[in-house]
Amino acid sequence: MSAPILSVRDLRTSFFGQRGEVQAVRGVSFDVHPGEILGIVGESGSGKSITCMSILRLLKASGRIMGGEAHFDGQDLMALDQDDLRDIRGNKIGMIFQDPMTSLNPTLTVGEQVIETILRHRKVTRAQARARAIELFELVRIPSAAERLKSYPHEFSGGMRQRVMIAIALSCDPKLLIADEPTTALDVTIQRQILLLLKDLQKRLGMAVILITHDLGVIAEVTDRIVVMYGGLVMETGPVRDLFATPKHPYTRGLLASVPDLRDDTHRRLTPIPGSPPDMAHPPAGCPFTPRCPHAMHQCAAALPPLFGEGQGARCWLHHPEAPKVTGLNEVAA
Amino acid sequence: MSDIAPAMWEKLPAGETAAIASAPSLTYWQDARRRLWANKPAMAGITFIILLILAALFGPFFSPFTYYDQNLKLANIPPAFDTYTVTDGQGASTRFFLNASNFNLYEVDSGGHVLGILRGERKDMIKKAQPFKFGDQTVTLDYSKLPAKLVLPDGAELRPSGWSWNMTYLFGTDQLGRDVLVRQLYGARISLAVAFVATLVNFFIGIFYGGIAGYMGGKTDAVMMRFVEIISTIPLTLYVILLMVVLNSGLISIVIAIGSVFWVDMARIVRGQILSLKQQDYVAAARTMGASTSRILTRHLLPNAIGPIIVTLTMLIPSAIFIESFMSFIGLGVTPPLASWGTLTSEAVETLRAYPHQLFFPAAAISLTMFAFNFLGDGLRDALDPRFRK
Amino acid sequence: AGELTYVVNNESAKYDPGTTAETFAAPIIGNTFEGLVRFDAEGEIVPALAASWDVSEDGLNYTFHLRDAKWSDGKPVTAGDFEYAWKRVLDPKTGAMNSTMLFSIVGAEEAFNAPTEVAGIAISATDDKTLTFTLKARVPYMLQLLTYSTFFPVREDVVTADPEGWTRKPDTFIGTGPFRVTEFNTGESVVFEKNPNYYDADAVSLDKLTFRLIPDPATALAAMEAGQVDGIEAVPAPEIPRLSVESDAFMVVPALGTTYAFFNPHQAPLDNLKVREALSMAIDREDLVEFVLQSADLPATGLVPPGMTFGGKDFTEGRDTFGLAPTAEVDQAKALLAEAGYPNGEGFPKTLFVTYSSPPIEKLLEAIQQMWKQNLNIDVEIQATEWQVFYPEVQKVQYQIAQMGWGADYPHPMTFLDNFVTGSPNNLNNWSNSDYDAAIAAAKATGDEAESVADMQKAEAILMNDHVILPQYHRYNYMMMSPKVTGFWRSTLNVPYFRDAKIGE
Amino acid sequence: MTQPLVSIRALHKHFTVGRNLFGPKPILRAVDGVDLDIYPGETLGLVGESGCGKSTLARTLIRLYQPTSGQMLFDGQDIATASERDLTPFRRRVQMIFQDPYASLNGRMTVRDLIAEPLEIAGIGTPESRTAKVHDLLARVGLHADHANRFAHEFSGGQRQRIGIARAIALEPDLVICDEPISALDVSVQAQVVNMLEDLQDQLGLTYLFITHDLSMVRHISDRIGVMYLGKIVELASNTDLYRRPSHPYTQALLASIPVPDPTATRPADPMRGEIPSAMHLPSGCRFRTRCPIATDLCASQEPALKDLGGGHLAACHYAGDIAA
Amino acid sequence: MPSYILQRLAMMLVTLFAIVTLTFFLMHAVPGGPFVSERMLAPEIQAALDAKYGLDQPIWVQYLSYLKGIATFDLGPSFKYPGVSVNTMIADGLPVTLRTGLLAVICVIALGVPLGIIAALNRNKWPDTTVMLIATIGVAIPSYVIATVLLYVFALRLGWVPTFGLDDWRGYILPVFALSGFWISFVARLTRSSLLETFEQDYMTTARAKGLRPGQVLFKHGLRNSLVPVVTVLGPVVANLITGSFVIEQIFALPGIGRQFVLSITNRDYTAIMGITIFYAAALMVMILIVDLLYAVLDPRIKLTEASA
Ligand SMILES: Nc1ncnc2c1ncn2[C@@H]1O[C@H](COP(=O)(O)OP(=O)(O)OP(=O)(O)O)[C@@H](O)[C@H]1O
Ligand SMILES: Nc1ncnc2c1ncn2[C@@H]1O[C@H](COP(=O)(O)OP(=O)(O)OP(=O)(O)O)[C@@H](O)[C@H]1O
Ligand SMILES: [Mg+2]
Ligand SMILES: [Mg+2]
Repeated sequence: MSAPILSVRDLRTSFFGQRGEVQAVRGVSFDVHPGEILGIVGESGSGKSITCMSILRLLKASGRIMGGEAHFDGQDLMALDQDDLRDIRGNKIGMIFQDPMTSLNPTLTVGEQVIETILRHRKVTRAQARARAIELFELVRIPSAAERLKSYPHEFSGGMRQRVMIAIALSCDPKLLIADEPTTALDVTIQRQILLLLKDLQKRLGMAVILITHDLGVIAEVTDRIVVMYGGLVMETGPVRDLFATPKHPYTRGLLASVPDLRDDTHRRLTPIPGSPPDMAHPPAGCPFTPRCPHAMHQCAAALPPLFGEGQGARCWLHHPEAPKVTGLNEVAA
Repeated sequence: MSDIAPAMWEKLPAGETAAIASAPSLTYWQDARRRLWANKPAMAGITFIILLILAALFGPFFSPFTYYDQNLKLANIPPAFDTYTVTDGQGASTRFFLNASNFNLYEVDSGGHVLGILRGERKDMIKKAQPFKFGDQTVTLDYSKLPAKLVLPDGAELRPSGWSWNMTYLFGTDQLGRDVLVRQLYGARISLAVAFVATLVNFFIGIFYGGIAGYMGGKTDAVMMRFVEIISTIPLTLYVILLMVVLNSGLISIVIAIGSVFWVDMARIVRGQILSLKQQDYVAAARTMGASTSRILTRHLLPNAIGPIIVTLTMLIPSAIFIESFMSFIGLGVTPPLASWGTLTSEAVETLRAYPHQLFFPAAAISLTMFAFNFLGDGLRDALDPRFRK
Repeated sequence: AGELTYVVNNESAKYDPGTTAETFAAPIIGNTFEGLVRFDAEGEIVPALAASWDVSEDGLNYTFHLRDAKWSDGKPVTAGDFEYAWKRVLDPKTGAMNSTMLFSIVGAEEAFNAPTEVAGIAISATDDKTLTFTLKARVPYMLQLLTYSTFFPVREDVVTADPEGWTRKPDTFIGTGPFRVTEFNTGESVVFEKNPNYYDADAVSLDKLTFRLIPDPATALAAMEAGQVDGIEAVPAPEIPRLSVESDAFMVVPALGTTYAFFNPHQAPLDNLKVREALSMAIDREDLVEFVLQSADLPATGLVPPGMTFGGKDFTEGRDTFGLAPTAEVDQAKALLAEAGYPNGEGFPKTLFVTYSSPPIEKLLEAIQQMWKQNLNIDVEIQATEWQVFYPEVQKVQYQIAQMGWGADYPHPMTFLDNFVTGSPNNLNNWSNSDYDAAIAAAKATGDEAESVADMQKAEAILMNDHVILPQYHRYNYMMMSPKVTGFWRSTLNVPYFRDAKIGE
Repeated sequence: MTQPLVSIRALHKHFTVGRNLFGPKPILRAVDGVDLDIYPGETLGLVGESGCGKSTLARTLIRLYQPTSGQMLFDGQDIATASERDLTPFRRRVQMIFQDPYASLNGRMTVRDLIAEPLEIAGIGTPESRTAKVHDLLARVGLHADHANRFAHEFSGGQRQRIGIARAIALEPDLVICDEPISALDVSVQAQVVNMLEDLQDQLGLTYLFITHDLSMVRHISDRIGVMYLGKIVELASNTDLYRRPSHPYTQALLASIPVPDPTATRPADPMRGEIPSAMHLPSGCRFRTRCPIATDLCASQEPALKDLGGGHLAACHYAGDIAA
Repeated sequence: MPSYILQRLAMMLVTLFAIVTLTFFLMHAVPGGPFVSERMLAPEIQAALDAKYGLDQPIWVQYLSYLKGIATFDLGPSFKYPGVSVNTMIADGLPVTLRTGLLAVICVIALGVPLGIIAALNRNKWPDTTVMLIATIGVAIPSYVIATVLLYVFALRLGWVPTFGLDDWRGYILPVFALSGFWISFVARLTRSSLLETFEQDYMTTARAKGLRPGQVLFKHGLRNSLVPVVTVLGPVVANLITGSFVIEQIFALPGIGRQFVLSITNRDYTAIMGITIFYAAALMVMILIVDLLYAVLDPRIKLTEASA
């Protein structure tokens, strides 16, 4: 396997407010290889977005990166000076934010917001940038592209804004695209087209993608490997097929079980994971999933488990050699 | 191989992990108050303002002087001075200082208390000199060349023996020999009252007027804003003169005058803010909940416009203080011998060169108060905006 | 030769010598116009456009013989110009503010009130060089009066061409004085040059004279001290002690003016003579001057200021002090107040002292207020309002005490004393005393100067002994003029004369 | 059949867009003739292309937008033209969950205030009882009572959405308009929320208008589903009908595009081609024809009306009956 | 938009009419008159003057004839300055006032906004503290004190600038500074507070994520969204500055209309009061219209028709 284009090691991010420290990300490590689509799934509030923002050092004033490294293309983004970092942002690394409503500047036309990115990183004329913007709008399937360049964000539907965000992120053919729920507001036909577009870019340009989504269908369809996060930690990681076939972490298992089955007409009640996620202002000492875990052991509450296993790793005490066996998790069903 | 006790692999009983104790729920205002209390500069500001109010209310009781008691002979005395000592043949020594702007000598004791003016002999108008007798000693004040100097009979210049704060009049005296400190404390009453009224008016008229105009938009806004234009163009002086004729002088009239015109800037700013804020989705959300206009204004729009509101509010306070002094000039404000910070300042501008202390103290008082208000305002703004964190 | 810049603090709205009554116009009119006679530096009447004059025995008929003088545009000055100018003032349509000054001429008042009577005005130019007029009654100060701008000639052709606007344009502002205007820069400056057609042009040295308007005396002083101007009209009061010792440009010019307040003798408690006297006695005028004004002004115990001499003797020399003194007479004042029914100020009704908005005056009143409080234990409230509000109220005589003052129109005691004659428009406290009226009438009627002076002094005594005014101080003007300038003088009527000014090294 | 709770007829909402100093501004037909009935107690799913006017329809229905034309009845009351004052009872009975959780939460209010606001407006309870209710609601949407003191910006996207949901159900309204309420949530929370919504519906007889892109979820939760395309409803059917017998080519395309949470599944290549028309320049005839695999000349000339295919299954396609799978 | 502007202009006329009417009657209700001077006028002279200027007519007759005048853009003759029309008065004073006023406006924008930016960028660090310190003093000390002190220090003590007048460019420095000081401070504070608010918005993060340069982030994305309150105050400020300040014109001896206006009130120069008021009102209303138009430019979500219909 080729060297990773992005290698995140032990990234930790906290927010400091009146209530003290909120540990949003508590030591996240993963690699992304060129031409690979890495999926990140996880509990909402588990730190997926903050992880991505931290990689590009885009936290708001109250947030602080407490430690860790993120090597991109041989450079540690955490140590880079602002100027160099700026040359990377939007250029080599494109980012799609989760909330398209507030992530676009309400006072600039959407076209301008795309064009300025191109002009920033490419030596092109305004007209060329505009042409590129139209091209991008068509790529993300915004109808009447040329005309709608002149629209303001509030004149767009949620999905259209999300597509504008995608267009901005793709405008400079980044080597790495960080896409934070890029298709949540899109209908499936367009979602599919966008995903195919990403796949195409990945193939053609060797673009690597970090794709955060809640849609396990999307994960299944486009990603190569996934990272499952919970409580600011990576709970499980591995190739998507393995993970879907044999989830090794109880949380992953719960997650997969929560999805309604499209083929099912019986209106069966959904099976969510009971309980609620931990409050990161008071992170538990042990595994954060303990209170909701059907297999919780005393050890789980006492200490944070390490990531067990190569290839498909899971941060769960059940994978400790001495742990009792649980069918389907650390013991393959007969 | 492992140091994990086997017992640790026991299953954890359900519900074992106790729910973390939850803090009591705070409303926005409770939360804001808590944050304000925690803001040190804001608290310093509040403390200053409270101390100032207390000083204005009770300070004068502790002073031997009143705001009107004049001692013409001790007019224009500075808050600090160089002292000279002359010892006569009997060994009695006199300490005094020279007021370089009016060429008077004043006797002081060793503690820096002013004892009185020293009466010299006849002035020699040609030589511009005046002899002063201290027992058998004579010192001549020579002001033929400035700065004036004191000359001993042998022609040597008398040098200051030290300097001292003015312990009788800590802030010096004004042009009529009144204690600047006490006058300033009285002035604080009026100026703070004016500032208070201006703030109130801005708060209750300016903010709501602008808020309603901005939120309602359309015809309401058009009519309301035209009314603001009318108010801000009608010559204030004429209006004040008329008020003065109708109401006569006094604090009430100032309150009415300021109250009726002093909110238009605020109204405009608030309206501008509201115009852009009302497009936000949370306003739409509130509307779908059936929130009344007043609720949308007070709970949603105005708190989000707090930044400019507070800046404007703190900026308008000194304006109000000085408008009061302008009104006093026309005849609507305080009546002499009472003074406000505004009138103290404008009076003192005239004597800026000769007696800068008379300007310094009221100007410093206003500035310090403004700092206090600004700290408080900034603190309030931060408290009301949860996104700002240290 | 040379140029000179003189700072004025106020700008006049009207420069028409016939119609204006503004003191601020005086510097401009005084240097561009001359009348029949003028003052010299010593304050003596000297011939101006008139070479000589005759007055009839009874003092009623005046005949002036004009010299060969020219207007600034070169046309000769004729007696007809005077006749036109004076009759213009007597036409109500002209809007002259000082028409009453001419009412002592036979037929003048009648003509003003009924324009058909114009023919009855006893002013005539018997020929180009002779002007005669007849008075209704003797006016002992007639010659002094003639120095006032209302009596200056104006040019019929320019005035009729543009009755309002002729004073606004340099080329129509045609005068008879030593200078003529080259620029009117409203709000900024008036620029003059030497008038080559002036009858005494040789005496005039300055080529260019600029009156620069600097409304703020502090700025003016700064400009003076920075050497940007040559003279300033006034200095800020707090600077007087410093300048008086430090600056050789500083000048103290006596001004024929008295600052006083009216007691309203028709309103309680001031309807009581004893109260008025007590109040007047209880103030320390010396302290006021020394510590409040910090100037060289004179404490006043009478109405008429010093500076007007008759037969070598100042009008005020040896004058009674009317029970007053430069310092406060506390005990006597207290006693009087007790006699009036207010022992130790007890029961003294609420009294209001009204004044116009003027920081120095308000300060003065605050000091007086305090003296009354300290010396008599009475509370008087001060109320300062804008002049335009204050003055109409005072005219209605609806006050208890009102601050006022008077500056002479002409250097004669009558300019002060006439104000208190029954019915005079400036008799702002409606005081009326038949003895006083009689004394004034007698002073005017007699041709004998000493007798007239005695009558006037008698009148002043009547007024002062009734204590209907509270005299405060006699004014001086404090100004600066570069010591390089010689020959400059400022009259007691406040007109700066640059006719003889020269710039030395 | 019961009376519909909401009855919409020929509803139009047009916007003017862009800035044109001179000349008329272009008109965007966001909602362009929608007829829809929502029956009490049912969940009506609304799906459709993004930008097709779902949110606009929802916002018009709740009278955030003034309809351009058309009729809207809620429980017999005309709400298209009613004054804000007359809408007061309506406002209490209808709540909305906004598509954008963050923008719809006032950043100056604590979560407690946000959620208690509808209660306060309705004048329900004391501050203490409201706080208790807030805690209860927070628990229901899977948040901590501790979160009540925080502000919206301190939450992740999904957490914000839960706050919005808690707020909308606080008043136990008759109708909740859910504009993509769950798309920002992770699947387990989605399941929790959907279960909760269903429970509430059972307990309180709520009616939902459920807008979403998640076709699995909409199938799970809805009784009937409407499919919107460019401002119009193109198909409306009960959920089983729709999935079994999609009768509009757009619906078929949609169903074909659903991603399956199974990495091993294979799917046909992109089924949708053609140019996406814009709501500013509607194509002639059928709106979908530019992307429709079976479009004919008829489609270009004539706009198909919704026709009943039986059993309340409506579709707006000339060939609806023929193509139904 | 053009129709909107026309509509607003029409409304301006209505407002102007209201202002004219109110001011006219207010002015006549106030005691005093144009001929009250230092001296008492003889009653017959007062009457003659009143007749000459039509002040003996009933007030509504005067009002109507005044309206007739302004309908033809004739503001009438000054009562106090015979031979001078109010039109000339304004035309004479305006150039000076405009020159200093516009320079002051430029200063307010060119100093106030950048200072606010500097402060916001360095929140709670020394540049912020310094700027806010100065800004606080700048509003706490009135312009006449600032002007007097400046004059004393820079003109007299240091002799760097002339003490009065605008005869060379240095003459502008002090008046312009004294005129703009308060507003620079105000605008700086407002800009700072508004910017800080904007910095917290998500789209600012987006802008940074795009790799935009700090300047682009700040000016294109940050500033523009922060300008609504700044523009709101600037509108009336411009109107105020270009109509002059009595204090500054008085202290620096500038022949502008600000002083003229105050004098016309003290003098009860009726036509001049009206004329300058109308001028000021027009300036203010135009500025406010511009502000409203700018709102829509700055924030496309604000609709003009909303801004005011
Ligand atoms: N400004 C902030 N202040 C305090 N805490 C914050 C702040 N921003 C985020 N958090 C906390 O950080 C944690 C992680 O947030 P993040 O946005 O990364 O979640 P996420 O995994 O992206 O969730 P979602 O799927 O819902 O978007 C959350 O618990 C959130 O409450
Ligand atoms: N305020 C507005 N001004 C102008 N056009 C608008 C406005 N709001 C929405 N539109 C337009 O109306 C159309 C429908 O938008 P709407 O938000 O209803 O779509 P939607 O179906 O909710 O899409 P999504 O699923 O992406 O949220 C879009 O083309 C959008 O650009
Ligand atoms: Mg997220
Ligand atoms: Mg939508």
